[in-house]
Amino acid sequence: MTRGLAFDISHLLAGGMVLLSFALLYQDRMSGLLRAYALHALVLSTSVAWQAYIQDAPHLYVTATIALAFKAIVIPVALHRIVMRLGIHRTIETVVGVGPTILFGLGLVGLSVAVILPVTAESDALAREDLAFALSVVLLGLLMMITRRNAVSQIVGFMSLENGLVLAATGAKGMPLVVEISVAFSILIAFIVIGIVLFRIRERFDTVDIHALDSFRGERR
Amino acid sequence: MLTAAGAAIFLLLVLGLCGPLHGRLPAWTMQADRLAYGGAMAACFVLMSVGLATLSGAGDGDTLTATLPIGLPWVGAHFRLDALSAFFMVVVNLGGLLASLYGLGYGAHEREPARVLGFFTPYLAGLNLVLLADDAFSFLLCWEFMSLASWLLVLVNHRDPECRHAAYVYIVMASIGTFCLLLAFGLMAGPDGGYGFTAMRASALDPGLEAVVLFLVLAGAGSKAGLVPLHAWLPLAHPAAPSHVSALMSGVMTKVAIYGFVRIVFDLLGGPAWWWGLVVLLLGGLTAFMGVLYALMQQDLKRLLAYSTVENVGVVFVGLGLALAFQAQGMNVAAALSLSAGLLHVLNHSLFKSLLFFGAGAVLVATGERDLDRLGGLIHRMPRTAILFLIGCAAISALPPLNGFVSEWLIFQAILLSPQLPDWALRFAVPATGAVLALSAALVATTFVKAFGVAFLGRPRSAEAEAAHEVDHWQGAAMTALAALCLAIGVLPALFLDLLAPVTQALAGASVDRQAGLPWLTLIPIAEARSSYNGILLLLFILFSSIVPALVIHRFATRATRRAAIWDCGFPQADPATQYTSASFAQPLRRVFGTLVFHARERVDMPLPGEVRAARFNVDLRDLAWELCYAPVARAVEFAAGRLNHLQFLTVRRYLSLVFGALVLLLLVLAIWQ
Amino acid sequence: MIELTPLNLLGEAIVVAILVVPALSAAVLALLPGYRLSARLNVAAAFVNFAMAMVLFAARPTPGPYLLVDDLNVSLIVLTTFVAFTTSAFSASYIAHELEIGRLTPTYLRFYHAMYQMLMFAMNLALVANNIGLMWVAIELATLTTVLMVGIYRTHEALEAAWKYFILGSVGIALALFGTILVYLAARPIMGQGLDAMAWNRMLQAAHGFDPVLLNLAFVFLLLGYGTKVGLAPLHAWLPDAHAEGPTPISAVLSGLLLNVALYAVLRFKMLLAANADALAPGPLMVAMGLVSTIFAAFMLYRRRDIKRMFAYSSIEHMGIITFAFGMGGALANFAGLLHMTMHSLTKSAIFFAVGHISQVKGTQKIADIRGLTESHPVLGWGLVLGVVAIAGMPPLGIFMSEFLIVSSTFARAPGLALLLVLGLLIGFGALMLRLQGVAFGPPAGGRAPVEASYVPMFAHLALVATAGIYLPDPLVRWFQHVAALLGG
Amino acid sequence: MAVILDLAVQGVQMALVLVLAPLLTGLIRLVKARLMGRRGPSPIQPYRDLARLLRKEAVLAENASWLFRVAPYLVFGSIWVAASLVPTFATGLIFSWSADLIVIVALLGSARFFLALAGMDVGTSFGGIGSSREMMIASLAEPAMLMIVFALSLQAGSTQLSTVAALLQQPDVGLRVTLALALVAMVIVAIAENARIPVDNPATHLELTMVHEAMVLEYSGRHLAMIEAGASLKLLLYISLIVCVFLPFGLATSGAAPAAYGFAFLLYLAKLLGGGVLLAVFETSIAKMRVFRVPQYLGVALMLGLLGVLLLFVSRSL
Repeated sequence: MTRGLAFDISHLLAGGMVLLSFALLYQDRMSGLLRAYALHALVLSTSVAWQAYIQDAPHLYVTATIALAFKAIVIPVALHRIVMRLGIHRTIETVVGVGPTILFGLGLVGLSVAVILPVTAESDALAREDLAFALSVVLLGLLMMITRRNAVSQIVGFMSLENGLVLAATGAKGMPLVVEISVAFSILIAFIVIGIVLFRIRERFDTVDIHALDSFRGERR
Repeated sequence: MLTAAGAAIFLLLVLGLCGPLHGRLPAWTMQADRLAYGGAMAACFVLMSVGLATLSGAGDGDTLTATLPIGLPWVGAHFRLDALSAFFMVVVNLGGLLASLYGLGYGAHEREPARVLGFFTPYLAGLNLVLLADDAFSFLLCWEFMSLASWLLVLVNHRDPECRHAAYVYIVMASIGTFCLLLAFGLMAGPDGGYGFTAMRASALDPGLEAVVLFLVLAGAGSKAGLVPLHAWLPLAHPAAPSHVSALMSGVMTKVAIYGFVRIVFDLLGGPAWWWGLVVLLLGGLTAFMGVLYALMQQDLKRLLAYSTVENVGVVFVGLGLALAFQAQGMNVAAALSLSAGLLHVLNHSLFKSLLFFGAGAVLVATGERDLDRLGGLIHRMPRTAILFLIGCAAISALPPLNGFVSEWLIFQAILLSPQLPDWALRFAVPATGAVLALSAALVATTFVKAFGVAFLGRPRSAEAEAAHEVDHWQGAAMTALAALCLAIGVLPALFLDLLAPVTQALAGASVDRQAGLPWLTLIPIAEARSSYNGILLLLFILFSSIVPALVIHRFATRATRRAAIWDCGFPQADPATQYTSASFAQPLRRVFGTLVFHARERVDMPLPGEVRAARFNVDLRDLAWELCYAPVARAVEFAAGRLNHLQFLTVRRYLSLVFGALVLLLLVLAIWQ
Repeated sequence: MIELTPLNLLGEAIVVAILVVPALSAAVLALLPGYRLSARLNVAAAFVNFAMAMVLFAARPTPGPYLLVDDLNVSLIVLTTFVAFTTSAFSASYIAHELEIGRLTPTYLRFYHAMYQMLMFAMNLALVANNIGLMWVAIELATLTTVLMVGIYRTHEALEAAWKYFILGSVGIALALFGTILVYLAARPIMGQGLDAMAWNRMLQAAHGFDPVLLNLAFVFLLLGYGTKVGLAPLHAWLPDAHAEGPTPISAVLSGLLLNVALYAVLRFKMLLAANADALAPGPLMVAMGLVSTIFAAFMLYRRRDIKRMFAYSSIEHMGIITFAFGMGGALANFAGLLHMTMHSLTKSAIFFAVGHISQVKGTQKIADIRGLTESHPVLGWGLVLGVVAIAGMPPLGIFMSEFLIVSSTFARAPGLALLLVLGLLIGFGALMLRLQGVAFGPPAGGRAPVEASYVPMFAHLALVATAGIYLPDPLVRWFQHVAALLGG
Repeated sequence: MAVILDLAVQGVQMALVLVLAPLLTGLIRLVKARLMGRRGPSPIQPYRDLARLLRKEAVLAENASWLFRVAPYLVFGSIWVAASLVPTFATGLIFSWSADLIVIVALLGSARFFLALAGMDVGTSFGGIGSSREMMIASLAEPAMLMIVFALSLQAGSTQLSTVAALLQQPDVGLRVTLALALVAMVIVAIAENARIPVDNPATHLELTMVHEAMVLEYSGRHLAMIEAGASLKLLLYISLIVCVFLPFGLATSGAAPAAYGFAFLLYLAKLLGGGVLLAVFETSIAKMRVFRVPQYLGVALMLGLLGVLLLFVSRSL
C-alpha cells in the first residue's frame, strides 16, 4: 500500500462527503433528502473505516460501525417514518432559493480552504486536506440548518455537520477519545430525534405566527 | 485624632442599625430615633472638633495618615487628614450635627421612620469618609456609598411616583458621575494602577491628559455639585428627600462634590494651564445665572431652594476658577484669596441653605404644603420659624452684615484683581463673569423676597396654611443655631477666614494675611488702601441708625397705632387669591429672561363677555438642560432598546443564523488577517 | 518528576471523590422516593463535595493524563461546590413549595434531584479535566442535564425554552468539538500522538511550537462554541429563556456556575494561544465579543417583563464584562476578571434565590405585577435591593471593586474601549435601577403571603459579596494575582 | 485732636445728609413745577410733610405683621448708614474703612429687600405689584451699579470710596472713556433706583404704572415718614456719589484746615444744587416709559458698565 493511494482514497471519500453535502442542500424533497443523508453517513462510515485501516487504529472500526448502523440506517428510517406520519414528505420549505444557497455554499468551501491552507507544511498533508473538507462539511451543515424551515431537514443539517466533525476527528491521526466523543455525540443526536418524535407539534421551528411567539417566550404584552 | 474620627465614623455606620431596630427596641431603652439622631450628633460633634483642631493646629504642616488593610488589596485603604479635609469636615459635620438635632423633632413626623433612620447615619459616615479617603479606590467607594445612601433617603417617600422618578434620575446621574471620576482616576493612576493619592501627586501627566482629567472631573464632581448643564437631577432629588436630608444633600453633599473637585484639580493634578481657570469660571458663571433664574421661576419651595443651591455652587466655582487662573500665573496670593472666598462661600452656603431647608421642612410639617401658592401669612402662626427663615433669606441674598455678603464681597475683591492677569481671554471673561455674578446676586434677592413674601407674608391661601402651628423646639433650636452662625460669620468674618489659611497654604502655596489681629476685627484681604470691611461696625451702625430714629419718634412724636381694614387703594379684595402669587411675582423677570432662557410661553384663555367659564392663564417653562442633555439620551436609549428588543422574539433558526453569521465573520477575519 | 507525598495522594483521592460522590448521589437519588429525604441527601452530598473541594487548596494531586488541579481551576472548583451547596440548601426549602402548588410531581422531583447531582458531576469533571476531549464531554453532559432541568415544568414555555437551549447548545458543542480537534491537530506534531497532545499541563509547556494557523482557527471555533455556553452575544439566545422558564435553583446554578465553567474553558484555550507568539492574539476577539455582549445585554434589560429573564440578561452583561477583562489581559484586568467571576456567581445566585422567593410569594414572575416589596416583605425586599445594587456595581459590594479595576486599568491603555464598556455598564445600570425601583418600592402589589423558604443562602452570599467589596483576604489576593499572571496579556 | 476732628466730620456728615435730603427733594419738586409753569410748593414743603406724618397716628392693616412695622426703620437705617459713608464734602471719613462701595450698594439692596417684603406683608395685589416690579428693576440696576463700581475700583485699584475719590481728584486722571461710560450708566441707575421718570413717577398713583408707590401704599403716619425720608436720603446719596466720584474737586481731605472744610462744604452744596436742577430738567423733558421697557433701559446701563470695565483693560494694556 503506497502512501499515495492511502491519501487518494481518503481524499476521494472526504471529497465525496462535501459533494453529498451539496446534494443535501440541493434536495427539495424530504425523502430524497433522507436518502442523501443516508448516503452521506455511509461515505463517512467508509472513510472512518479506511482511516482505521491506514492508521492501524482498530478502535476506529467501532466508530465506523456506529456511523453505519446508527446514522446510515436507524436514524434515516426513523425520520422517514416521522415524515410520513406527519405528512410533510413532499416539500422542504427553504428560506432562500436553492441556487443562491449552493452559491453561498461554494463560497463557504472557498473560505474553509482559505483558512486551512496556510497551515504550515510540516503538519501532514492528509490531515490538512481532510481538515479543509471537514470544515466545509461543518459549514455546509450549518448553512443547511439555517436555510431550512422544516425541523426534520434542520436535524439532517445538524447530523451532516456532525458527520463533518467525525470526519475531522478520525482524520486526526491518533486522537484519543474519538470513540467516546462520537458515542457522546450520537447520544446527543438521539436526544434530538427523540425530541422531534415527542414534541411532534414542533414540526416547524420556524413559525410566522407572532402571537404564538409571544406566548412561547413568556413576554406577554 | 484620626482614631477619634474613625471611631465616630464607625459609630455612624453602626447607628444605621437603628433603621431595622425602629419600633423593636424594648420600652425601657431609648427609642431608635432618639438613639440614631443623638448618636449622630455626638459623632458629628467629635468629627467637627477633629476638623477644627486640625485646622487650628495644622500650621506646622504635618498631616495625619492611616492605612487600613482593607479596600483594594495591594493598595490598602489610605486615609489622610489634612487642612482641606479638615475644613470640609467642619462644614459637613456642622451640617450633620444640626440636621440630626433638627431630625429629633422632624423625624417624628415621618410616615416610615425606619427608612430614614437606616440610612441617615451611614450617609453621614459616607460624607465624612470621602473627605478622608486618600486613594482612588477608597475615595470612589465612599463617594458612591454616599450616593447610594442618599438615593435610599430620597426614596423614603417611595409611594410617591415623582419621588421614585427623582430618585431614579439621581442614581443614574450619580453613577455617570462616578464613572467619570473613575476614568479620571484611571488616567491619573496609569495602567500599572498607582491608585494612592500620594503616587498621583508625585506623578506628572501629559498636559493633554491633564486636560481630559479636568473635564472628567468637571463632569464627575460637577454633576454631583449641580454644575449646569448636568444639574437637572438636583432640583428633583434634593426636595424629594425628608427636609433634614434635603438640607444635607443641598448644604453638605454638594460641598463634598466641590471637595472632590478641589482635591483632584488643585491637589492631585499638577499646576493648572491658563485656560483651566477660564473653563471653570465660565461654567461657574453660567451655573450661577441659570440656577438663580430657575429658582426664581419655581413654585415649589423646596425646589426653589434646590435651584438656589445650583446658583451657589456656581458662585463657588467662580471662586475656584479665579483661583486656578491666578495660580496658573503664579499669583499665589490672589489665588489664595479667590480660593478662600470660594471656600468661605462653601461654609456659608452650607449654613444658610441648611437653615432654609429646615425652614421649608418646618413649613411642610406645619402645613403639609411645599407649594408656595398654597401658603401665606405664616409669619403670624409660625413667628419663630418666620424670623429664622428671614435671616436665612437675607443671608443667602448677600445682605450685609450677614455671612452671604462676606463671601460674595471677597469674590468681588478677587475679581477686581484680574487686571493683573496676562491672558486676554481671561481679562475679558473675568469681568464678564463678575457682571453675571452681580446679576445673579440681585436675582437671588428677588427670589428670596418672593419665597419669604409669598410663604410667610400676606394672607393664607389655603386652609392648611391657615391652620399652621409653630414647630417643636428641636427644630427651632437647630434653626436658631444656624441663624446665629450666619450672623456670627457675617459679623466676624476675619476669624473664619483665618481658619482657611492652612488650606490655601497647602493648595495655593500662599494664604490671605492673618486677619484676627487687626483692629476692630476688620477684614482686609489685600491691603487697607484697597478694600476693607467691618461687619461689627456695620451691624452697630445699622442698629444705631434704625433704633435711634425709632426711639426718637416714639418718644418725641407719637407712638399711637390704630388697626384698620386693608386699604388697598380703596378697593380691598377679600379673597386671598387676589394676592400676588409666586408666578405673578416672577412674571416681570420671566418676561425679561424667559423667552431666551426657558422658551417660556404664556397663554391666556379669556372668556368672552357673557361666558361663564373661568379664565385660564398658562405658563410653559422648559428646562433646556433637560431637553438638550437628558431627554435625547433617554430617547436614544429607549430607541435602541426598542430596536434591539426584536432580538428577543426570533425563531431558533434565526438565532442559528446569528451564530452562523458570527462564525463566518470570524473565519473571514481570520482568512484576511492571515 | 514530582515526588509523591501524602498530600499528593490525598489530593488525588479528593479529586476522584468530588467526581464519584455526585455521580453516586445521582444514582441514589434517582432511586429514592420521597422528596424530603432526597432534598436532604442532595444538600448533604453537595456539602460533602464542598468540604472536599476545600481540601484541594492544601492538597494538590499530581497532574495525571485525565485530571488536573492547578491554581486556575481550584478556585473555581471551590466556588462551584460552594454555590452548588448553598443552592441545594435553597432548593431544599424552595422545591417543596413547587410540589405543594402542583408545578412538579414527586417523580419529576426525584428526577430533578438526580439531575442536580449529575450536573455537579459534569461541572466538576469539566473543571478538573486535564484532557480537552474529556472537558468537552463533561460540558456536553452539563448541557444535557440542564436542558432536561429547564424543561422540567413541562409547560409550553418551558419546553420551548429547553428546546431552544438544546439546539443552540448542540450547535455550540459541535463547534467546540471542531475546535478541540483542531487543537489536537496543532499539538500532535510537537507532542506526538496520544493523550499528551490533549493534556493541558503538557500542551501549555509546548504551546510555543504549535502551528499558529491551526491554533487561530481552533480558537475561533472554541470561542464561538464555548462562547455559546457562556452566553456571549450573539450566541446568547438560549440563555434568557432557559433562565426564565426553568426552576429557580437551576437558574441560579446556570448563571452562577455553568457560565463560569464554559468561560473557564475559553480561558484555558486563551492561555494556550497566549503562550504561542505567532498565533493571533486572542485578546481582541474576546474584547470585541465582551463589549458586544455587555452593550447588547444592557439595552435588552430595558424591555424585560419577566424578572428572571431580566436577570438572565444581566448575566449576559456580566459575562461580557468578564470576557472583556480577560481579553484586555494584564495583571490588573485579569485579577479583576477573576474577582468579577467570583462575585458575579455569588451575587447572581443570591439574586435568583431572592427572585425565587418573590415569584413564590407574589405568584408571578412579571415585573409589572411585583411592586413595593420593601414594604410588603421587608427582609426579602431589602435583600433584593442589596443584591441588585451589588450586581449593578455599587459599593461597598464586591463587583464595584472589579469594575473599578477593569475600567480604570483599561482607560489608560485603550480609552475608546473603556468608554464603550462604561457606556454598557451605565446603560445596564439604568435599566437595573429602573426595574429595581419598580419592584422594591412604591405601593405594594401582588400577594402578601409570608416567605416560607430559607433566607440563609441568599444572605450568606450577600454577606460574602459585601465583605469582599471591602476586604479581600490576603491568601486569596495573592493567589488571584498568581493566576492573573498565569493568564498573561 | 485729629481723631476728634474726624469724628466731628463724621458726625456732621451724618447729620448733614439727614438735614439736606428733604431739602433736595423739595428743591427738585420746585424746579420741576416751575419748568412746567406751575408755582410749585416751597422747597421746605417736604420737611412739613414729614413733620405732619410723624405726628399722626399710624394706621396698620389688621393682618400687618411685625415685619411691616419694623421695615421702615430698617430701610431708613440702612440708607442712612450708606449715605453717611459717601464723602460729601470731605474724604477720609473716620469709619469709611468699615465699608466700601460694594457695601454701600449692598446696604441699598438691604433697604430694598425689606421694603419689598413689607409691600407683600398685608397681602394686597398692589403691594405685590410694587414689590415684584421693584425687585425686577433692582435685579437689573444693582448689577449695573456693581459694574460701575468695578470700573471705578479697577481704575483706582481700590473699592474704598475715599481712595477712589482721592485718586480721581488727581489732575493726571484726565478724561477717560471708561469714566464717561460709567457716568452715563450711573445716571441711568440713579434714576431707576430713585424711582424717577422715566422709570417710575414719584407723583403718581396710577395703578398700572406705579412701582415704588404701590409698594408703600399701606403705609401711613410715622412709618410712611421713615420711608419718605429714606427715599429722599437715597436720592441725596446717589447725587452725592456722582459728584463725589465724577466731580471730586474741592473735597477736603482728612486733617485739612477748617477753612478748607468750609469751602468744601459750600462747594458741595453748589454741586448738589446743580445735580438737583439737572435732574428736574431731565425729568420734565421726557415721558415715563412702559414698565416692560425698563429692563431694556437698565440693560443699557449694565452693558455700558461692562463696556467701561472692558475698555479699561484695553486702555491699560495699550
